Amino acid sequence: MSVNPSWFLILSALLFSIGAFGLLIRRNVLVMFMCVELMLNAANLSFVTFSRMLGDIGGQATVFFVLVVAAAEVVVGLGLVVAIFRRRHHAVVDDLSSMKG
Amino acid sequence: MTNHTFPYLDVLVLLPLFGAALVAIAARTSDQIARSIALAVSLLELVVAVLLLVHFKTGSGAFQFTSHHSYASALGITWNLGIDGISLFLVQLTALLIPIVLLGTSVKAKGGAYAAWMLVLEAATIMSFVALDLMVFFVAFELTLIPSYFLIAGYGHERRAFAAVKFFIMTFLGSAFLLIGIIYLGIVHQHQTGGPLTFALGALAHTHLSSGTAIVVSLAFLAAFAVKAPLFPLHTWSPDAYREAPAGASMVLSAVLAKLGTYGIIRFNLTLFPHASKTLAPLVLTLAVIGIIYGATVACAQKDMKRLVAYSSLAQVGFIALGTFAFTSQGLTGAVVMMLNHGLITAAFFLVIGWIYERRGTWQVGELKGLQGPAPILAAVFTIIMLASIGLPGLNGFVGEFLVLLGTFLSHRWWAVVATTGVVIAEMYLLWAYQQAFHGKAEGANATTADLTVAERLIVAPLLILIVVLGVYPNLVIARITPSVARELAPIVQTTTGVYHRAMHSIAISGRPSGSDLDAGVIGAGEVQR
Amino acid sequence: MLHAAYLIIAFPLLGSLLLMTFGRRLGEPVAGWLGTAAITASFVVAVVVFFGVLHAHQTDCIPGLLCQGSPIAPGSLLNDQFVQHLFNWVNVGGFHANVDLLVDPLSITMCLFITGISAMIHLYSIAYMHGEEDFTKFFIYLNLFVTSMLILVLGGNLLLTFIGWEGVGVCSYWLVSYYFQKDSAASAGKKAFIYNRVGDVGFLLAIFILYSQLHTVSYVEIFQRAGHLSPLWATMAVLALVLAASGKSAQIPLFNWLPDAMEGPTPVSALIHAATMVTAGVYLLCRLHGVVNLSSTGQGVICGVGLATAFVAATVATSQSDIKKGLAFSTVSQIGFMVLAVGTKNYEAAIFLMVAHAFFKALLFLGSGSVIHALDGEQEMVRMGGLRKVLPWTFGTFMIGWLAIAGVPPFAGFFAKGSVLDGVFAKSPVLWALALLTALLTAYYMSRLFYLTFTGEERFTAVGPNGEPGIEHPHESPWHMRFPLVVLAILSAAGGAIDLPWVHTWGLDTFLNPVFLTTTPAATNSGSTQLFLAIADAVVAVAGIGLAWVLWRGKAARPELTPAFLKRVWFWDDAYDAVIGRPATALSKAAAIVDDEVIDGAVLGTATLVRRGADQLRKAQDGYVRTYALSIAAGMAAFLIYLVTRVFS
Amino acid sequence: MIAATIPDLAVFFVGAAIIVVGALGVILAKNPVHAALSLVMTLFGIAVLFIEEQANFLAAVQIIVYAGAIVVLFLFVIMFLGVDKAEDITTEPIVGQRPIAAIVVAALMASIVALGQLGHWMVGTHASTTATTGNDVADLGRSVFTTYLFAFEATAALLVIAVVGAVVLARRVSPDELSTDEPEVAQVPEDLGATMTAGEVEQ
Repeated sequence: MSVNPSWFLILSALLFSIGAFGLLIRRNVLVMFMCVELMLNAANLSFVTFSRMLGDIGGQATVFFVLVVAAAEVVVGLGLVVAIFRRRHHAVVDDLSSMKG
Repeated sequence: MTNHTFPYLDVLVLLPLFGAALVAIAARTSDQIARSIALAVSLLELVVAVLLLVHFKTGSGAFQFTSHHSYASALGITWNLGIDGISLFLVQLTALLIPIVLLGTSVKAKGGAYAAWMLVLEAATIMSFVALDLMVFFVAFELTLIPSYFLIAGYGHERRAFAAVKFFIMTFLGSAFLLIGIIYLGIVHQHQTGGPLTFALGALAHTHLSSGTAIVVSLAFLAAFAVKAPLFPLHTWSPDAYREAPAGASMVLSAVLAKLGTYGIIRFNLTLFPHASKTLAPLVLTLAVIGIIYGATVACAQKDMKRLVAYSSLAQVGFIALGTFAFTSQGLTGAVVMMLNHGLITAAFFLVIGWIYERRGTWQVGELKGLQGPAPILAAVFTIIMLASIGLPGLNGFVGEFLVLLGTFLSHRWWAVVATTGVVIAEMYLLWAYQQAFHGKAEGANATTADLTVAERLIVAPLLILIVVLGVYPNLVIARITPSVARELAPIVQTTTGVYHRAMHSIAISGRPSGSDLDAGVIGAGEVQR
Repeated sequence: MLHAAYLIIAFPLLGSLLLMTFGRRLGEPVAGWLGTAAITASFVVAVVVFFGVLHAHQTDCIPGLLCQGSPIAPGSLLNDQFVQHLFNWVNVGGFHANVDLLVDPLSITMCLFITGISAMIHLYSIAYMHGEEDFTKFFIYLNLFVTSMLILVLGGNLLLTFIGWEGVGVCSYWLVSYYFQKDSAASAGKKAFIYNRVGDVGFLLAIFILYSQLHTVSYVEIFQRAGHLSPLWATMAVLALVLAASGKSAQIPLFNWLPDAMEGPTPVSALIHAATMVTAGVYLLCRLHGVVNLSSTGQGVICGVGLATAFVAATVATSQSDIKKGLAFSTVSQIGFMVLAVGTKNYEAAIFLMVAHAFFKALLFLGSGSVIHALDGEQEMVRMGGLRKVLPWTFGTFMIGWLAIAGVPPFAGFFAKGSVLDGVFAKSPVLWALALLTALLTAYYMSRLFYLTFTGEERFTAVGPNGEPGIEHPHESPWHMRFPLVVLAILSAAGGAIDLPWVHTWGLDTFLNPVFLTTTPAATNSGSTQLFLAIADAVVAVAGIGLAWVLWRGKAARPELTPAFLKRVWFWDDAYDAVIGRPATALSKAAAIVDDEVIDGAVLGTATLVRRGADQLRKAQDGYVRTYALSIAAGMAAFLIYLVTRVFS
Repeated sequence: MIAATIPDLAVFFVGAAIIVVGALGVILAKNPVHAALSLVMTLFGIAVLFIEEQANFLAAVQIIVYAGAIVVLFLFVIMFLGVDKAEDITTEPIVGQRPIAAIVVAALMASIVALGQLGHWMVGTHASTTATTGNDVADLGRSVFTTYLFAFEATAALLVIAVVGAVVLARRVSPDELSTDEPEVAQVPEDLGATMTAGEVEQ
């Protein structure tokens, strides 16, 4: 009846890695946010899988909260992007290095 | 155990804190009002402290006026206060000094905040002296740093920022070891008893540590206290801090705050690690003797009065450490007496030096000359303080110094002999400085130096009176100290054989027995049996 | 009568307190009279107590006082000793030091001459200090000094004596640097204090040694338990005491502060630096005779110190040109004799010489003060001479003092010095010969001083060698100055009567015997030996006077007889400066540099290291968010790889 | 465990393919708009897999919230700001970023898979109160409003804060604020550090 959970987990790991790699190589802030979303979704996938494996709804509840947090994160993140863009007229992270030590 | 209805210790700790809040609020409208409020609060505090002294039971070595409330029981921290002969006079000294500081010293701007910080410092200091829970002590011990930092950095002289940071970092570094030590001890104790986590002094005193571990942990404690005291060679923050701090802060810093170090050694190192303290005694005694000779020698080369007093403090603290680690009742009593006396003397020193600075704008001994001519009262006051510091019998400095040396001679003869020579060097730099500044013919600005005003004479008078009274009739203090000292020494001397037989002899004569006082003295320790 | 003992101390203390409080309002001369009255009252009480001691029977138990047979201290007191307990002082563990006064023949003898001479000198000072700015302060110090001195001698334990010991030291410091605007006075005061302080180390060590061995610091108990001292500890204790005594009593190796102390006003020199304070060391040794008796090594050292000091100081005194310095070295030399007497266990003689010396040396100093006063502060003998006619009273009294110190019979010095020399002869004829040589020198230098001052030409009228203007009409001093001179002259002349060698039923010797409990060494000499010794003393005295007459009659200066070696005190100060002073200064400067560079350098170096490290680490914070993200990822990867290795190992 | 049926496997692999392709699209698309659209694809694939795992409610929420709200928000911002220019992803200004990233990510991936597949994980008994009953909506609702009530309340607060934050961040900036383009350098008292290092000693 069910697909082997390990496959889901491997898929989740793959998705997480792709997201992480994207985050590391892309310079457009918006795309980087999307990569973060990918990683969050990879985690969600794992949670749901574990929830099914253990027969515990807690995993799904966690995904629910992750969704909320992701929404909040995107709202604030995009707000930041807008604010930065207003001042600099671009959204390339490598130019934002004024916090250099 | 004494249970008074009036919670003296809680009031002593909390009153200045509330006062500080009040002062801080008042400071928004007027510095003048703020300082008046601060003065009123500090005087009220002094009254409470004196009442405490009156109600203190002489002849009992146990902790009195204990106050016990649970605070963060899950973390093992309890609001556990108590006072005994060892801390009694340090509390009194603190309560006495703050009004004198507020009256006798002034700052150019932001006087309200200055007064508020002073009150915070007072609260933190008193809290440290009466805390019987190691965590509460640690919090208070650290809390003293904040007002001290702001007092030095905000109101000090040219290199205040440097001095404040140096002071903060050095003492903070020491405290880090202390925190680790306290937590380790608490956890080990919990493991051994299987009971709840506790940081109560009385309970932790029964922790069994292997001798190696005990030495390491007691060194961690010692690190914090040695920096604070300051003991050679961890002293270098003190000349800078004392010099750059405003007069009032120098007074409190040297007279009371530094005593936290020596007090901590007596209260915690000796109680918690009697064996390890004994093992470490030769090391500490040697450092103390080096400190005495070295401090005095370096002081001889100082041209700046405040730095001179700082180095002289180093020597004096050496005496205190010497008496502490002599493990004789005379030595330890002497050390406790000396903490009080040195507090009075250095506070008076910095007060008077501050006044000289107000008049002449310098502390450089070389720039002052012949002040005794235009300002004879100032000279007389300085002379009395100087003689007390030298250890002239009949003034307070002598009693402590003598008892320390005598006590040390009984158990560690050669250290005492070397330390005794420090007495001579101590005299040289003070007399030299006095001759430079006060003798000779006053010329120029020196000739017009104003003498002490009536107000100033009244401000310094309490210190001078105590200097004389405690010199002539030290029993006032000693009678209240000795029982606690006997209690503190009992576990050390009991485990001692051989060369310490003389110390035992003196304990036996004193008739103050046994470690059971400690159990009785600390609430919450009762159920833990040795 | 004995109950009044505390009043001996109380009066001068009260006097000084009153003067401190009201002195400025009283002003001159009332403040001086108040001070004098306080001391006189003290003297009267001392006399009363003296008669009390004299008449108290050894079995008497006076209520309120500890005495022999009293239940509190059974059998601990010797005959004629009484202890007045005032209040508890320092009680810690087994250590008890209370404020107890020990009244016995020794302490009351001291009290008598201290208060008596002090009263005279106070009176003298009223005139001498006339017109000084700090007139009141002078009397405050002087009264405080007498208080301390009396605490020193009446103290019933070592610690209380130490209070007095230090008290006199600090009063001496204040009084020597009384003219604080003069740098030399300020330095001299400091020097005196520091030398004394070195001696105090000895005192403290003596206290420690005696307490650690005998568990007491009370004299009465020390006498009682002295037998428990091992010879080694007894010697250590005596050596420590010798150090203490050499500081306070200006003996080798700590003697050279005393000449400098002459910077103080002359009454101070007379009181503190001749009659009373400087004899405190001798008193201390006598007080602890029970300990001194136990160590023959210690006695040897005491003899050596005393004789060496007496001789060195006497040679130096022959070459001084300052009248007060000459007298100062003479004092050092005479105290050397006293110490020598202690070393021969001849304590009564030491006390006898101390009393007699107090009389004639106070007289000599006051006389010199009168001279200086008349010459507007001139102290150089080069500018004196011929004062015989100008200052007849001073001349007459000074002459008695001179003859007394020179040892001419029947003046006090002859008997006092004679009893010391008797004891020395009994111990060792060689020492005696050296002591006799010193006595010859004494007679010689005192005569030189006398001739230079009072005989010959009136050199003071001429312009001085450094261009000082001549002094036209020196005048004799007022009566308050002359009266003490006369009284002291009488005492110097007749003082020998208190202890005549052929009287054995009464006198100082008999009076003090209950304290010292020793047979006088002099008594061991046969009658004919004694006669021989007495004749030798007298011959030496006359010879010295004659020698000086031959060499110095009518002369103002003879450089060949006053070599630099002697003028500069055998280069003693220079040696100290080279061996101790300069290295110590260098050491302290070096220590200050070590503190700044090495110890503080280590602290700041640590700070620098941290900062340098932080500077390197700072580069990791390049500001690129992707670098940070990569670091996070790498950290996570590392953590996971660690987990993998854990799981698969 | 019952062996998977062919439809299950088909759904999984199709979903997996959609996810991976979408994800690759996100990171490889030069144009942000394309990336966003690829993200929708991935999210859709995940929703499919959620259904496969009987998380029906979450699948619905996934489509509504993620694809419906979040991605739209992304697209809105892209359009609003006009940053839909193609980014040059062939160059990399930070030296070594890409190779290191590749290695690190590969290591991450490998270790996750290794841990997941090869480790013998101990699975303890789970809390029975949140056991699944088969009706995932009811189960989820019950647990969110009972066991996770505080967390749920906290998310409410979080969202409010996020909204306020977004409003503050995105409000119109005044010209003088804009002029201070370069942030001020924090005024660290210079002598604090400098004097501590200098090691000089005042005499």
